[in-house]
Amino acid sequence: MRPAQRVYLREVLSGLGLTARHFFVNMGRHIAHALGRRNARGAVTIQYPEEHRGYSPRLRSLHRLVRREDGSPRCVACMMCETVCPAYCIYIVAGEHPNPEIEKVCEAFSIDLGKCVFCGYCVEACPEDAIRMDTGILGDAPRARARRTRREASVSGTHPPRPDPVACRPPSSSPSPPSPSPRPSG
Amino acid sequence: MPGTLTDASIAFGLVTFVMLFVLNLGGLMTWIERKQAAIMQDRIGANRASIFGLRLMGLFHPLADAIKMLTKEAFYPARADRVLFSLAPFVSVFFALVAFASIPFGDTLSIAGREVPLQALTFNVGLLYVFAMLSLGVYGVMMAGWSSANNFALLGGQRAAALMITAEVAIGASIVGVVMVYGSLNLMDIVRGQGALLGGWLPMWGIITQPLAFVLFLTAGIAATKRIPFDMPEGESEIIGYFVEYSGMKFGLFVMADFLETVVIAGMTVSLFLGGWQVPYLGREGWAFPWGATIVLPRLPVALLQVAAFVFKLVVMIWFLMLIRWTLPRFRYDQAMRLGWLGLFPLSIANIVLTGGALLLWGPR
Amino acid sequence: MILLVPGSYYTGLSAVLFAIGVTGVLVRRNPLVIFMSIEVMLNAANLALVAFGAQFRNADGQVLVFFVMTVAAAEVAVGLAIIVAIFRLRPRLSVDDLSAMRW
Amino acid sequence: MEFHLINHPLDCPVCDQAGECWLQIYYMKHGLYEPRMTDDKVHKPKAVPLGPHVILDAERCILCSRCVRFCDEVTRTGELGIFGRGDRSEIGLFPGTELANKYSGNVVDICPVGALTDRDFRFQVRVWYLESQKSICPGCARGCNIEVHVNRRRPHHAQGRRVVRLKPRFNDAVNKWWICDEGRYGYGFVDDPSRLTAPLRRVGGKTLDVSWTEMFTLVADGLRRYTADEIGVIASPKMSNEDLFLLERLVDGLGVRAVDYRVPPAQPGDQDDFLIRADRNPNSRGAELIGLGRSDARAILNAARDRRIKCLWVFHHDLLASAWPEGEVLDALLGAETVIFQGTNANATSAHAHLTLPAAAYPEREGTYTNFEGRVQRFRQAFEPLGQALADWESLGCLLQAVQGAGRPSRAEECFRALAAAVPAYAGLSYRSIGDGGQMIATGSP
Amino acid sequence: MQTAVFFAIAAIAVASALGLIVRRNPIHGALFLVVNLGSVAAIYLMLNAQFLAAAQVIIYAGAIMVLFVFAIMVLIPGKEETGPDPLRPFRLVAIPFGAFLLVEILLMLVVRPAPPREPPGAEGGAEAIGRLLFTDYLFPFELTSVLLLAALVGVLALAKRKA
Repeated sequence: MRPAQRVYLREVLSGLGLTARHFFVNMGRHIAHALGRRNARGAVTIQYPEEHRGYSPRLRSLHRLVRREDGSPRCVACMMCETVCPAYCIYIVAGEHPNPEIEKVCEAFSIDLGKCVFCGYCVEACPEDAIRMDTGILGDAPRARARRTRREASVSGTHPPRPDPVACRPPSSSPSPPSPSPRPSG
Repeated sequence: MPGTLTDASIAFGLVTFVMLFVLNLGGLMTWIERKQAAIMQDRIGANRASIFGLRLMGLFHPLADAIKMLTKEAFYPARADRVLFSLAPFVSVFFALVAFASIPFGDTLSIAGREVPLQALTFNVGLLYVFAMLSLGVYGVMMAGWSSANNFALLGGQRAAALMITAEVAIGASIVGVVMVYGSLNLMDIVRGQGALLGGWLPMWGIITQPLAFVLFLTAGIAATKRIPFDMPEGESEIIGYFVEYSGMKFGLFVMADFLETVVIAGMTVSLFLGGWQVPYLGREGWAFPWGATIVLPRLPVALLQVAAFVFKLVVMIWFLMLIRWTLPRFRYDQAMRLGWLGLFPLSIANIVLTGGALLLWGPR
Repeated sequence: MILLVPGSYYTGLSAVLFAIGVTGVLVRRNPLVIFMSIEVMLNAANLALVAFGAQFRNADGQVLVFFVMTVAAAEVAVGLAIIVAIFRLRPRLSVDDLSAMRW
Repeated sequence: MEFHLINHPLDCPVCDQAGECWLQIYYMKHGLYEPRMTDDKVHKPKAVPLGPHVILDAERCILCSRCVRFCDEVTRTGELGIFGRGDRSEIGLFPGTELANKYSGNVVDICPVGALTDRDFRFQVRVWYLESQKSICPGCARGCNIEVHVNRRRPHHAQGRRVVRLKPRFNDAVNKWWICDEGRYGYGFVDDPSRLTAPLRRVGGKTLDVSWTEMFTLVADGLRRYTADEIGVIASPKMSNEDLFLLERLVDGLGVRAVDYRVPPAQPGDQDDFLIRADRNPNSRGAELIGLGRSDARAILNAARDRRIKCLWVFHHDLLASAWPEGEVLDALLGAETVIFQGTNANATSAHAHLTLPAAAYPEREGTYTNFEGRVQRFRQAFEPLGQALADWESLGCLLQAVQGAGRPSRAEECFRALAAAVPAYAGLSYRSIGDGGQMIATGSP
Repeated sequence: MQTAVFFAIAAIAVASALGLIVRRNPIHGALFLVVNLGSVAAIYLMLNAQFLAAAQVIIYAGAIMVLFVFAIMVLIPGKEETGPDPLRPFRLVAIPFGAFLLVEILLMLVVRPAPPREPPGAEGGAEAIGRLLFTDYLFPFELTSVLLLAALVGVLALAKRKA
């Protein structure tokens, strides 16, 4: 180490200069902002509940259950997604289909979005391509989302749901959340 | 005895003024610290506390902090020495608070027919007084560290003690130069001495006559207040320190003491090196600029200007201390000790020798 | 400042403090406490010096006190170093155990 | 392998056998993952009910004919056969029959693929969510060795049942590979809503929840309040050896003479020469050996009717559903000053009890049963008891402590050790020597 | 007024000195001693010895006692004065002895009364002491520095671990 470095004073001063410059520049911007120049930002902070950072167009955060041509869900209640789910947020109740060719259907399929980590494993695990993740925003406002952590991204089967022990029955009226980019399900 | 009564009320007024000024400044410093750090780091800083939707740039956060601390549980560790444990934060705050008393914030002012020096405590060894009070602050820390019955707290207390001794030796040695130049231990005299002009145009502030002492004093002063970069006694990433076991308002008092000590160090620096309440070229009768122009002012505006100058300098100094606090990383303990004993102390001694030589060559006598 | 309190009060206080210091030295076993009691005695002496100095309008007493303080500082430094060095090696903190130098 | 898979549907995710399917295992091991067969698969009937318990999926069948042989050789009922030829062959019922024999569930176990599935278990839980524990069927005096399959991690499956199925466990000396359907589907009471979950006290018309500590003092005070002759105990052969032994100690210490365990069922059970025994209780032999048959249960009830017995303590039995006239029993229950009921589920008798002590069901605890031949077999705990229910030996141990100040056993094994030391028939037995297969008691003892 | 203040401070001084020798815990003792030193400093102030008061606080309370407290903290855990004291009777003799000493000194003070008051003369500030220190007492002053140096070297020698 050079003796000049050991004294440390020059480094201290240059560091102070750097932080002081930041201080004054940001202070100026804050003042300009307060005086009405809206595009002057003294901070990179996003004031979260009031401001939002836009979601990436590549974000896949909205679960969607795919349907067959006749409108029934493709899910066969194989529980692969439930098994692979690292957050234990998928709840499926299986039931029998009157058509022996189809045999097994899900009577209730719910995802606890409060627990979901959006890893996408369920999409990969599904052998029937019955679950996908789409672009879209989870909840309109985060506070609203916090209030109903159990928002169901679910579909009711063709059967009327039978009473099940866990309160994860799908809303029988709204069959599926509106998916922003409707794709041909096939 | 109306005279005594006037004296008493003047003294009471001065003490109250200083007390309120220092306390409020100390309280505000939590806000200053947050906001300044935020602005330096491209952030906005705490601004969420609101009263009826009114946020005022986060000015209510100190209030919210106080409410939180006052309503927290008063916790005592199982094997703690309860008396010392409760006493420690008060000792810390007390000495930090009284230290400011002897720092002058203005020239004399004539009130009710007498010349009143604008300082809470007129004391002819005022400098030593401030110094002594600062050095007593260490007892609060050591009591806290010892009475918590916690090894980390004890270690923090010991580190604090060692650090403060180190820093005080350096402070003591570095202010000797200033004392030699201005020839007094009375802070009022020292400040008054800085009003003289060097070569007819340069105000004879301590920073000009004693530049080395200024750097040494500032460094040692920061060390004495245990603030970053000298916060090993409370280094939160390693030992947390003497107040590990404290919670609620007792903890708050330690933080408060920290801020108050910062104010005191800033006040000392301003008084010793930045001309105190002096405004350049402003004398008792008004401005007398070196190029001959004069502006005559009555006594009261002059005194107010001087007080304003002192407050302004103090605030700038606090800003500067904060800047240091948010710029430099923490020293390692041995580095701080090395700096204190092998850096600051010998340099202070050298400064004394240099000053002595300079005074012999160009001195007044 | 005029002395409003009779000088003998100060010397009396000094005497009391000195006696307490002596008692402390004799009664206590902990060398650190004994040391501190000695400090009390030194202080009492200092107080007497300052009081006499004030009585005789003379700063010499204060200079003497200044020297005493310096000596006390040196004494404490050395003494504490000795005590720490000894009691690093011993389980108990008592002057009665320090008989190694008796013969 | 390839031939097997020509017509076998590749719907493992849907198939209930997935996870315990031999075809799947071999496929994953030797797998020919790219099928060379391009023709369409032959479609056969799916989801055909064969009987009350079994459903057939002919597509998945690999025609191993194990089920046919089972019906021919083990049950000798012969309902099943293979019909059709070539790749159209399929398993089927002979006309006019259905697979309704008493052992029909076993064909599901022996089916290597998912062709035969269990109606009770079908689509309830995926098998990889299950845990299993060795146990003993409490359905009759045979004491068939079983495995209890438990679903603990996915409570929303199988309607929240914890026990989702029972599987036979091989024991050459007792049940070979089989169990009867009655035993196989007899686990319903474990997760039934009628389970008792908290100690209850009935005062007047009101039922109060009390804590176990309060309950123990209440029972102990109750027992102490009466003389030995005023107390009647009807133990149950559904209790394990450990429970019965502690009860015997308690009763012995109090000097109670009116103790019995025999309560005849309303309908006498049928019996065959294969597994099923008429005695539908797992531990009658144990109760007899430990010596709880001191008196006659009917006589105890009569004494209660005559107000000679004032404190009646009933274990598990529903006396009102027994072979005895309902009026007499009711009279006895109403006549006794204090009726204590201890059992797993609420029933008509427990409704008359003043003090109700919830007991843990057999998968919730461990213990031993002695079957009709005198074989001591061990069952183990598969999961925690429901609510505050305690195993009988635990609550009896606490009562022993409360009444007699004796030390309380902390494990079932401790009780059994004391039992082996005290009762000659059990001499030399220990949990270790019983192991998984059971051990006969010392011969020559009563 | 001044007398009342004097008695208040004197009471604090005596009480804290007693606290030092009575309290078993040396940390408490040390803190009592700090209080004692502080009150003595206050008395210096009353005697118009402002420089000494400040020096007393800085040197005694600020440095020496910190050293004490430091040493106690390092040494003390589990080493308080506990257990039976074999020399207890001898120690208790010290109390009457101390009392006797007190009486003796006070008697001397009474026998030799204080001289009459004179008008205020020399100032107790730093200037007077400095003047004396660097003129009449220059040699002792330099000697003190030698003493401090010797102490410094000695302490270092004691504190340094054997190599």
